[in-house]
Amino acid sequence: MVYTVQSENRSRDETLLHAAAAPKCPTVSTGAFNGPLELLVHLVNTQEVDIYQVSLCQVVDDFLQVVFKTSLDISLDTSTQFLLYAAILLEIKSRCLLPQPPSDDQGEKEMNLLEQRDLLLNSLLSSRTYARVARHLSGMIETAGLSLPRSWGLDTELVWLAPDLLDGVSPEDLRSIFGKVIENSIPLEVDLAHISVDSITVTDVAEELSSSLPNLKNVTFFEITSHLSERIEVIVWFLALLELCKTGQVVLDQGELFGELHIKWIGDYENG
Amino acid sequence: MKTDSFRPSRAVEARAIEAVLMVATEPLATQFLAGIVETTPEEVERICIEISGWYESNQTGFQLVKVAGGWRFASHPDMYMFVEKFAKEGFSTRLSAAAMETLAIVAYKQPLSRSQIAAVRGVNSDGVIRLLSQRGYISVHGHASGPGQPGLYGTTPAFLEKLGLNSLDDLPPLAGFVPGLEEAEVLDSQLGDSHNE
Amino acid sequence: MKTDSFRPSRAVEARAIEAVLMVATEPLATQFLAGIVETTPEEVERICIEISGWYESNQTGFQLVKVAGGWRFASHPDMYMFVEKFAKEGFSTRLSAAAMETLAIVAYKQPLSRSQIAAVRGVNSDGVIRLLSQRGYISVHGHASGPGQPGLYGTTPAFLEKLGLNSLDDLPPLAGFVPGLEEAEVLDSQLGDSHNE
Repeated sequence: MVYTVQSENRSRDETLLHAAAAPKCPTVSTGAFNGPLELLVHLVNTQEVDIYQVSLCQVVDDFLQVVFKTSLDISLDTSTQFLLYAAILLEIKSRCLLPQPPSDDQGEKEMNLLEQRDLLLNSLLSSRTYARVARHLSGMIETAGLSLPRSWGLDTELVWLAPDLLDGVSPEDLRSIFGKVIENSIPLEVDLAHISVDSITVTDVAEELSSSLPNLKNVTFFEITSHLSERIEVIVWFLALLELCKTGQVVLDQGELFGELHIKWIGDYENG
Repeated sequence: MKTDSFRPSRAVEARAIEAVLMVATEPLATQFLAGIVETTPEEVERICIEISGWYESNQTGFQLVKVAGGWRFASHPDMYMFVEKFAKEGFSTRLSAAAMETLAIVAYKQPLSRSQIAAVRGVNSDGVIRLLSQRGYISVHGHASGPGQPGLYGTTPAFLEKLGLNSLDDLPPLAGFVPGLEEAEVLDSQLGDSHNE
Repeated sequence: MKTDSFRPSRAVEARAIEAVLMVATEPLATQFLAGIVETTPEEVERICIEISGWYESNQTGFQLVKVAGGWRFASHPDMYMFVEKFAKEGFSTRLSAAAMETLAIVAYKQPLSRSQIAAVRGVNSDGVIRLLSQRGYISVHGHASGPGQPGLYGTTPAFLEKLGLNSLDDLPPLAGFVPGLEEAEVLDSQLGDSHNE
């Protein structure tokens, strides 16, 4: 994917910047967008692309530019919302890239297109409607929140009159309720377990190989990677090897498809 | 009702209602109060409206309000700043725009399933639904008959209380929020243009 | 004080005191109220006596009374029979979902403070904690060493008896919880952390 600097698109970037900054105001009147669908329309207007032909590269580029330009004052809410929009566009695009069932009837194609357009307009209108209702309900909650209910309860001397509340409650009930609470409890920390941080880089490995390979006469890829445990590490080592091959430091030879990959150092021996 | 016109001898039903509401922890339905004070629901309703007006005209720092189908005492909104100072912790955090949108959809279209909510919002809303369920504003009211029998969500009495509403009928009509014809036409033409390219 | 003599425009301090006492869940000391409404304790005392007399002369079903700990609203003794009836019949015979949740959390996580309970449930739980304490299912077992030295709640012998348990060790183990266990552990460590603060 090629990223191009788009100086001619300044005005569009500014629009996006503005749009990205808008949700920061406390009322969350997102201005330009009211949701993912609004973003689509926005892109259609500013990028002048067909809604089914959104350029992936463009979207990612726009997104990154917004992130970089506003990195100092962009809120987490805004940036995640934007990330969500970008992800939705990627999903739509990837769906478009899937082969469509063949249809030789031109009329039917056009009908489908019209239908899709109507559906889109429909959901756009309903998403705007609910965004507005939501803002109104927020106002109602705010007003209602100005008044707090009484929750004193029965006075202690009367409590004994009330039927026992634990009648029919078993320890097992308690356990399952506790389990449900814990399950529903919102984690106070963001779980990052699914994100793996690269501990090694291609550059690091290439450097390491440049010092170790000259001393090894003829080794195979399997041999030099046998101590690695993570698949991602093996991939990085392979990429580093390709890098060295590209710069003419090593020769790679593979006798047969999926066969053993032999590595021979032909570069400088400065480190040896 | 004038400040000074309240009958000097309060009816026993009115006093009983006040006494019971003072020790209640949740809104008490008119019907329920009628059973306790041994009178008709109509009479309870009349009394509650009357004493509620009496507090208002005497500018007490509390109100008698009807929410979620029942009556309860609450602090007067005018005194918010003092109550807030007193009960800082009690004020729940604001709901996000996404949560409010989901709540609005559930409120107006209930009962509906997760996937129906997602269809209206255009995005998966499971996380938000979980949050709203946990806060007790929505809950599963039943199950659809279709495959998998998905749970159908609806709003709870806590939702009504949160909004200060007596019943769902008091929600503002949706029609007032639907984009106008002009706006729809603009959107329509925007979509249309893109296609002709 | 005559029924009709209360000034038509109630002083803001009086209104504020009424509002705060209405939402309180325990008696509030004169000194404390003075801090909230920003006036002197003497003035609070004078206002409380005045409004208390006003309720009495207007024969409301509630009173403003001064007990050991401070001022509180209470149902009027004359209305005892209705409140008693409410206590017997009106109270739901089962614990609300909120109360069950809180009880389960206290049972498995004791000892823990109000704010720790609120953190697990995601909502303020003071009213429910009061109910459970009142019913004798939980009680304050000690105090945290942190700022404010909040009370730490635990279950009572009456709770164990009610559930037919010999000791807390007989609570069903949580190990069987496949889905929530990891989160429970995370939560556990977080609670532990906040404990050490």
